[in-house]
Amino acid sequence: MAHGPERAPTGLTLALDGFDGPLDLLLDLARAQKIDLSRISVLSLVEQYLAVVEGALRVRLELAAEWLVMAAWLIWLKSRLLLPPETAEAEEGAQSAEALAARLAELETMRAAAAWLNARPALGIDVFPRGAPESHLAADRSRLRADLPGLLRAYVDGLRRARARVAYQPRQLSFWTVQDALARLTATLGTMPGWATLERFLPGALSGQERRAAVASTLIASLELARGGGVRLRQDAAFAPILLAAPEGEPG
Amino acid sequence: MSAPDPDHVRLAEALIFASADPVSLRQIAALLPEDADAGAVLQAVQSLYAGRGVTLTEAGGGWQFRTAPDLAGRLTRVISRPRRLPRVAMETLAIIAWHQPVTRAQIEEIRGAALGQPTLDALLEGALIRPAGHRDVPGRPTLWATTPAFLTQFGLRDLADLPKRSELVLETSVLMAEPPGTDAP
Amino acid sequence: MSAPDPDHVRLAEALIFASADPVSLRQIAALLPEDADAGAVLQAVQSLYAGRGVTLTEAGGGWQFRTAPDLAGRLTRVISRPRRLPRVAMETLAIIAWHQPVTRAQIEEIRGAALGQPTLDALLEGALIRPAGHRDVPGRPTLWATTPAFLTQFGLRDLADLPKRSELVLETSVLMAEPPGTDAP
Repeated sequence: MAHGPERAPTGLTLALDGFDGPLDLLLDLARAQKIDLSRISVLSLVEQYLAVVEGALRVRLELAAEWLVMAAWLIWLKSRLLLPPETAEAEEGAQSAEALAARLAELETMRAAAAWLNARPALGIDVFPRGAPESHLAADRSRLRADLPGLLRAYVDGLRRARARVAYQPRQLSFWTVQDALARLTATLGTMPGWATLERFLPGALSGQERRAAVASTLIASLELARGGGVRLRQDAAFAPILLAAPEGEPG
Repeated sequence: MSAPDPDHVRLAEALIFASADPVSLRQIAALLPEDADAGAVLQAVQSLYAGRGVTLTEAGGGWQFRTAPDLAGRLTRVISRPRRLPRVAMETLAIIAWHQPVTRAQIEEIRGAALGQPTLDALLEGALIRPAGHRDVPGRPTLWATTPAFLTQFGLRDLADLPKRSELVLETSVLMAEPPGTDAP
Repeated sequence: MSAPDPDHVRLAEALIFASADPVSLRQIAALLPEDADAGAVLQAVQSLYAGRGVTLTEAGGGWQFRTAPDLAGRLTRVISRPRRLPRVAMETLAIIAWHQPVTRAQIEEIRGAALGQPTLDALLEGALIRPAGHRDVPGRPTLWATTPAFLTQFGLRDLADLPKRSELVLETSVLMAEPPGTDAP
């Protein structure tokens, strides 16, 4: 129990900061009275406390609320203790004084308990354990944690993952290119007697997108061919069928 | 009763010596043949180390070798030691030890002062206290109790090793007479 | 030469015991009065522990207590910490189990990924697979098959105990529904 010199309630300039709250000061005052806390005079304790707080207030005006709350309660207690005995208020005061003494006794006991603990040789402070303990635990990692369900799952998971790993490839579309159309045009133009519609030069069995692509490439091929005089082109009206014929003078 | 097998004594000695934590009698018995008397073996080890620089101590539910307490002052010059707990922490720990399980409000009531979080933190950090459920009152405040490390720290076999309150008050006057700051005898 | 002071012997004993590192003769000398013979003190400590379960050993430029070597074996408690096969190894093992005998190239084709040597090594080390001849194609690659240890590990009487692959495909949905990591025995 460290009792610094500032804790001795000797002068009015006493620093209350040295105490851990009003109860701490009260215990200190009580100790000064008697070793046996059950025989202290609560009334004189109250007077001492009030004197100390008053003195502290004279030094500095502000004081933590807890000190003043305790002071107010002690003044109330004192007024009860000064009443002639056998009145109800005096009885109340006696009970409160008893309760205060009991609280002080409990705090004193716990102080003693702390001192008792402190006096024990504390591990790592007064006594030391083995500085370099040895571990005699050995881990055997030779065994395998694996079972049949795990093996099955690994197989199924592995296959599934392998299947998922095959990269996505879009279906190859075979569009009728301009080259294809050119070849077909030159090959079939001679066999066509007179004018024939563009559609007749398309390859067979086409549908949708493929057919539209073939129409476009055949038209481009025919324009290309017409530029060199290899074919004659005709359209009688807007959106009317496009007609193709072999150049004049060639066998038709 | 015959003296225990010297080989068993060596084994028990090595087991306790090697371990970082207290070793229970059951652990010792598990190491010895079934017909061996672990208690007698332990006693033999203890008497081997009586008066030595290292002694066998019962603490925290087991047995542990520790340096002899009387060497503390001279050993601590060469072995760094952690700081002692401050007075507030020691008082709080004492209240928890003797009143457990106890709420923070109850601790504050007994000490007549507010309990700062750093104090609780210091005790928690040292693994000396632990939460032990909640008190069934409004707000359900945490109840605090001591840990096995508390027993080991202060060389207690169990909580029953703590002196009764009445014994404490008798001892008080003796302890109070001690000058401050004399940790070592 | 007179016997060293028993008190010095106790102090040296405690110092060596409590130190985390080996204690040098100089450290012991620093702890003792100037006229004390640290060497003799150390020798006295050593003879105290001669034949005991714990012995004073010179190590790393100093002195340290160590468990007597003859006791280590009996003190050691072995805990089985079975290891898990990495996922790749487990999948490879499964493919070898169902497709055996199978070449590395075939395993790679089935898994759709390259097979590292460490994976094969891990399976060989666990004696789970064995080489089973060569495939009669250019390069004569090694064929892999499972071992009897494989059967033991997975609790199979023989390879016929493995579920058929066709059953597996049916079971797939069941297996998929199982939460991962529940391969408790």
